[in-house]
Amino acid sequence: MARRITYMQAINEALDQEMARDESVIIMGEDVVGGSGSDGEMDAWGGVLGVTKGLYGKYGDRIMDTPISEAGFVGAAVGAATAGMRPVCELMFIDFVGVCFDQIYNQAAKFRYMFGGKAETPVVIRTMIGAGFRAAAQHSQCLYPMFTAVPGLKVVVPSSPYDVKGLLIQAIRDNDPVIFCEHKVLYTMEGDVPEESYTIPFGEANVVREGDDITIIALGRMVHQALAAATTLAKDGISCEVIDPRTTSPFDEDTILESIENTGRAVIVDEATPRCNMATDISALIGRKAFGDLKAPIEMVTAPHTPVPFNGTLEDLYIPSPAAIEAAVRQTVEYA
Amino acid sequence: MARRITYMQAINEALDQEMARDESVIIMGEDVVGGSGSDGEMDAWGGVLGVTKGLYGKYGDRIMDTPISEAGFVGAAVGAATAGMRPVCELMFIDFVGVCFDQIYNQAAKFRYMFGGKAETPVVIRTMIGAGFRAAAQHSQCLYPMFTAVPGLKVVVPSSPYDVKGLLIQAIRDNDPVIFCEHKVLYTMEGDVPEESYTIPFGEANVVREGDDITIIALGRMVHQALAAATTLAKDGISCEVIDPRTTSPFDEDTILESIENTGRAVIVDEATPRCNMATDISALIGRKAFGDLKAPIEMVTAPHTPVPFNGTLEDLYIPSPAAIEAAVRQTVEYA
Amino acid sequence: MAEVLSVEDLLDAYRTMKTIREFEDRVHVEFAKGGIPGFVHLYAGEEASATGVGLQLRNDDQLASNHRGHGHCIAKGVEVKGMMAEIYGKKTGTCHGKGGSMHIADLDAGMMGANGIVGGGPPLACGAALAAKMKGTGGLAVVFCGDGASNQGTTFEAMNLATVWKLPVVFVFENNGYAEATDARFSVSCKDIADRAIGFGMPGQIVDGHDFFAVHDAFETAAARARAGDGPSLLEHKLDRFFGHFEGDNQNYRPKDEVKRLREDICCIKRFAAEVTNSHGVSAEQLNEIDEEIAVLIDDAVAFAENSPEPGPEDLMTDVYINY
Amino acid sequence: MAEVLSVEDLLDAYRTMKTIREFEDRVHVEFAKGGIPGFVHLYAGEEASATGVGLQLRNDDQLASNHRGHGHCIAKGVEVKGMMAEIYGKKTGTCHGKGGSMHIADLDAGMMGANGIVGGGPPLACGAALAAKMKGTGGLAVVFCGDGASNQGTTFEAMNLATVWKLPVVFVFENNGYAEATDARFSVSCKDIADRAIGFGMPGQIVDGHDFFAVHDAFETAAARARAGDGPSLLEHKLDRFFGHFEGDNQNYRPKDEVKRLREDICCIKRFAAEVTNSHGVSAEQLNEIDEEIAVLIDDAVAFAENSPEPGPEDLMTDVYINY
Ligand SMILES: Cc1ncc(C[n+]2csc(CCOP(=O)(O)OP(=O)(O)O)c2C)c(N)n1
Ligand SMILES: Cc1ncc(C[n+]2csc(CCOP(=O)(O)OP(=O)(O)O)c2C)c(N)n1
Ligand SMILES: [Mg+2]
Ligand SMILES: [Mg+2]
Repeated sequence: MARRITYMQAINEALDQEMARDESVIIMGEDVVGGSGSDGEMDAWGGVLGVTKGLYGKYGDRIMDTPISEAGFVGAAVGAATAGMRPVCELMFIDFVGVCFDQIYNQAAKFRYMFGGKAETPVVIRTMIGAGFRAAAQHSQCLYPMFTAVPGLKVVVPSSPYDVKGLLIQAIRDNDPVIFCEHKVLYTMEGDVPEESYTIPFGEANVVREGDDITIIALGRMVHQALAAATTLAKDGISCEVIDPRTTSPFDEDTILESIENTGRAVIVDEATPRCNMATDISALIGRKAFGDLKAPIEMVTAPHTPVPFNGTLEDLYIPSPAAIEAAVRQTVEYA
Repeated sequence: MARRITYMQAINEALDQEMARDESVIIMGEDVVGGSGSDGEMDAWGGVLGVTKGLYGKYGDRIMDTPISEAGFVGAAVGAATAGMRPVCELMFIDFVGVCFDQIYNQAAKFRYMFGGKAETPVVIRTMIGAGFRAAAQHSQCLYPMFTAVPGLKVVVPSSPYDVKGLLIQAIRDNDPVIFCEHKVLYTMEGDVPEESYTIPFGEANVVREGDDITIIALGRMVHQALAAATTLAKDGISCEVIDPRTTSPFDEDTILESIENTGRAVIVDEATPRCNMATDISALIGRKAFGDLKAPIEMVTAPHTPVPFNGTLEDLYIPSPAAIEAAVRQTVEYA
Repeated sequence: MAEVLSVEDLLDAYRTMKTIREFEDRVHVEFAKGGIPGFVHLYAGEEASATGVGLQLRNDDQLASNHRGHGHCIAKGVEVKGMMAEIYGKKTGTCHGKGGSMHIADLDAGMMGANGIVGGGPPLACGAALAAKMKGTGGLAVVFCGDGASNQGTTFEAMNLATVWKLPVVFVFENNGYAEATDARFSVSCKDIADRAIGFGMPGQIVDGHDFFAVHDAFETAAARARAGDGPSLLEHKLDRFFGHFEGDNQNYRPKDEVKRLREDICCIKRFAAEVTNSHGVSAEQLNEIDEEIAVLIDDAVAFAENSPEPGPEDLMTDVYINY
Repeated sequence: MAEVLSVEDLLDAYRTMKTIREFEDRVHVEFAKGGIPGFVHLYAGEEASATGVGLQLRNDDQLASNHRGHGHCIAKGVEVKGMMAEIYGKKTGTCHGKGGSMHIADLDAGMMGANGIVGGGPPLACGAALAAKMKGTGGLAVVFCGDGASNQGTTFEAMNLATVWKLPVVFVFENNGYAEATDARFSVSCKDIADRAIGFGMPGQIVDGHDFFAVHDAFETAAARARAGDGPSLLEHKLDRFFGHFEGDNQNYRPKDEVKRLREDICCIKRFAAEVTNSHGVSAEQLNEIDEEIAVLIDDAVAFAENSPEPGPEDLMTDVYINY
């Protein structure tokens, strides 16, 4: 039975259902409970924006507050995963990964290969991405390309309440380390979400809107910017296919290449900064594998090569907008 | 007066000349002196492979051993840079950046922007990259794409003794944070290097070999793999232009685009793993800006999407080889 | 022995503490009205800490701060108008609106920056201290960290490095009992943060952070040690914050009325005012005069911020590099 | 009170220590001959440390190691043949030749992995300890760190976390006086690493790491504390390495003859052999027999490694993920 719930509620529900189903699922992170050690309420926060709120009441010590020691507790999640648990570890903002990245890319991601195939590290790292909160340069980044680059990691960038639930359940059941990137601006987005548990497989892109003139590939929040642009463009008779890869690693090449075969044109929208990002990654892929199909250069709509500015006017300019996508699409469609 | 010296000696000479020239240049890192606190010889190591050997004798306390606390001392280098010094900080292997990345991308790289243009952070981080030493998964990576992605950082990947000296002097004089990636396999490479001090500007690619049929873009050690391939291919009448971008950020688009205008074909060689790397970054750029010139898909020759294996046979397969480059070039040239 | 503070010094101290308090109380109000965007962490309640330290800093001494940085900035001499404009995101702000509350910096004033990364500051302060040491200026660096930041690896590394390199740096831990909603009694594994000093070969001291004089004296000793080239020190200021972790925090992890009780019973400014008027030759009128000045100052700052222009599109791509 | 060790236990201990020594001495020789690639860090001289701990570990206890991991592996029960083959990079190696000396792991034996990252192990050990705690197995985790690793932020964070979460984990610092070429007296800011225990709310003890019995007793106490659910401990084993930091190190930072003197005067194996034959009812013949067994074992291991096949192209791209 589907009801309308928010992206945030869908995450909470996925965690809840998996914790109920599997005792080895545990949660850890800063204030994922909140109130530990204090004389006030326990379960005070449920994470900085309240995503895990209520789980402590149900699962007690299986959800654990941590000190502000990301390398310590992310590493502990990794170590617990190799020892038979399925930890879901919250890295509050993806921006903080700089203090704990080693435990992710040198440890979790490499164990299986370095150890000759013998290790299993079923850890999920949930983390917030994205600009739009006036949270400035150190709380607004989209660093998923950095994780996508790392062999051994799987990377998920869910764009809707429905997807976030199914993908998170899949992530928890997956036996490889997964970086799960939640866009903070989407937390309040509502959508139809089945009550029962379900999974969405990794590496299967979602054709969010069908169209014939051009393929727009967009991730996370950018899916909605792309859809907005597509709606406007439709009025001018430009028919956009919008594809959400959902996971950047593994990556569904086929769905995209099929679409390009039909449209011959592509725009890629990525909230990450422009160098070595998903836009370049996907563009290079298309350029190589669909060269003969391409009728126009692939445009990339991304954040600029700058830190995220605090000021709202600047931040709004920083984020790829429907208008910028529209312009890129028009340019691509008009290319002859 | 140029003499033949090694890549390693060229680095040492650059450091020496800049320390002599400018009192504010200081060096710090693990065992960059070696022997600190011990009863044996001081200046025992000069860095793990001896690159800074001898500087302690000349500059004393301006070159400093550190505890194994990369976040601490890289951060100290960054802080000292904002306070008027020009630190050259050695991060022994680029693989270790996971324990100190925050101080680089969230601090050094962002200060100028976050602080409204008021900060200057002239810090150089020298670090070793690359496979080929049988040093396995945590001592062999090519993580420069990760730094290239960060607005505010400049990234240098020198491929020869001549370049490494001129680029390092430039890096030290540059007023922005610079990540300086030395390929460990190149340390023993000899080449002509002027004794006197000189700089090579950032953002100016080097056309290492001229050619008409195809453009090969390669970085660091890969320049030599590409040249080897080009030599073989020349025997079959395939004329390759080989371009070394030298710096990945800033990036010299013009030299590459001009070359493509002439050749219409490109192969990019990158020792980094294939996702979100320099090969995809450059491929996307060419695809966008030289679409009309392209006669064939851009091939990318990279490491596979795996950690670096220890075994020598596997490691040799892991590293993009002249043979693999040759094959990619032939495929591209034959594309019709 | 503690240096005896002149009346002028005491009035300065009062002015600084009161400026911080009024600044923060006003930001709280303006935030609630919707005028201020983003994450804002207020320093009210902790004024004696920044002030007791700041008063002893030279202009060329460097201060590394954290997310709760307004008080540190004011105590280090950063202009209040520019700060307020920055918090509003205006072009006239200290960072031209690009940084915001979490990134106020003023390198000319020796303010190395607030920091959005918990534990970001300690290594940076070591670097500033190293620069002072290398240049032989007799300058020092001070870094303010919370109880939460005391558990970050960067903080520990910085303390070790500071002793190894004998750096003129002072680590001030402002233990306000909470890191976000987590109690320090949970997250800090030892009894007092000061217990960690021995593991890093430096003196450590617990200080009543509500007591300006205690803060002043302890820092005097630490600063003298630093300037003399004898190395770092650790000070643990026990104190309390009067607002939530950030604006919008409902503070349900705190016992009800904790804040009310704190404001009434242990307000560092009330305590200071009582003490200096009782026994240091300062008059209530002098303090009142200062209060009036500050009221104007803060009103002006808000008006300035509100009326200032925003940065525009031309500002988006500048200031990333020095040389492009 | 220390548990009394049976003759069998003592022979086990001897076998383990001697196996480590012979393994390392042989790797040293084979490396010099050119048979072994890469960076190799030998454990010779430190055998009492791994052995005194390892003997008390259950199979389901977990051990996180570092770059100098051979001794820890052997003491945790990893097969010597597979280890040697791994060091040679052969397909029959513990990690199929993909890991090498710095990455030997055997999760079935509770060996979580050597580690190429200094300070990589402590957080991982906390995780293993958390798993044991959650499952209520009474198991524990132990992590071996060097003096150098004692200054890494991850190590500090792990110690704090271990106390906060009351984890069954033991932090063993093998202080061999050097981190690469840097003296611990330079890099460690306190007198003894054990001084850091108080800052993390756990007991800390200095142990003579050349003395098997001292190591054994100290770990017995720490393990009992862990298994009883009372939390972590810190042990500082003072000991020495007999080879350079890695093979190829000319050791010029050490006083001349330091190693020669150590091998003669404070060799933990000589000392152990003397003690157990003197007063624990062990005979010299028993030890000789073990020596002979080990000589064969090591010869066999080298022959096995040399004669084993290398991995081939088909192995390059496998084992990155479990589900592709
Ligand atoms: C590396 C990192 N982890 C987590 C956070 C989120 N965060 C911001 S402030 C804070 C609490 C800090 O507590 P404390 O150091 O005691 O300072 P206080 O807020 O009490 O002044 C946390 C967890 C962060 N900004 N950076
Ligand atoms: C994060 C990191 N920094 C630096 C190194 C390089 N390195 C490898 S071993 C070592 C010294 C370690 O010293 P210690 O912890 O005392 O162990 P020991 O070698 O003495 O057994 C260093 C600096 C590394 N591998 N990882
Ligand atoms: Mg606090
Ligand atoms: Mg050591």
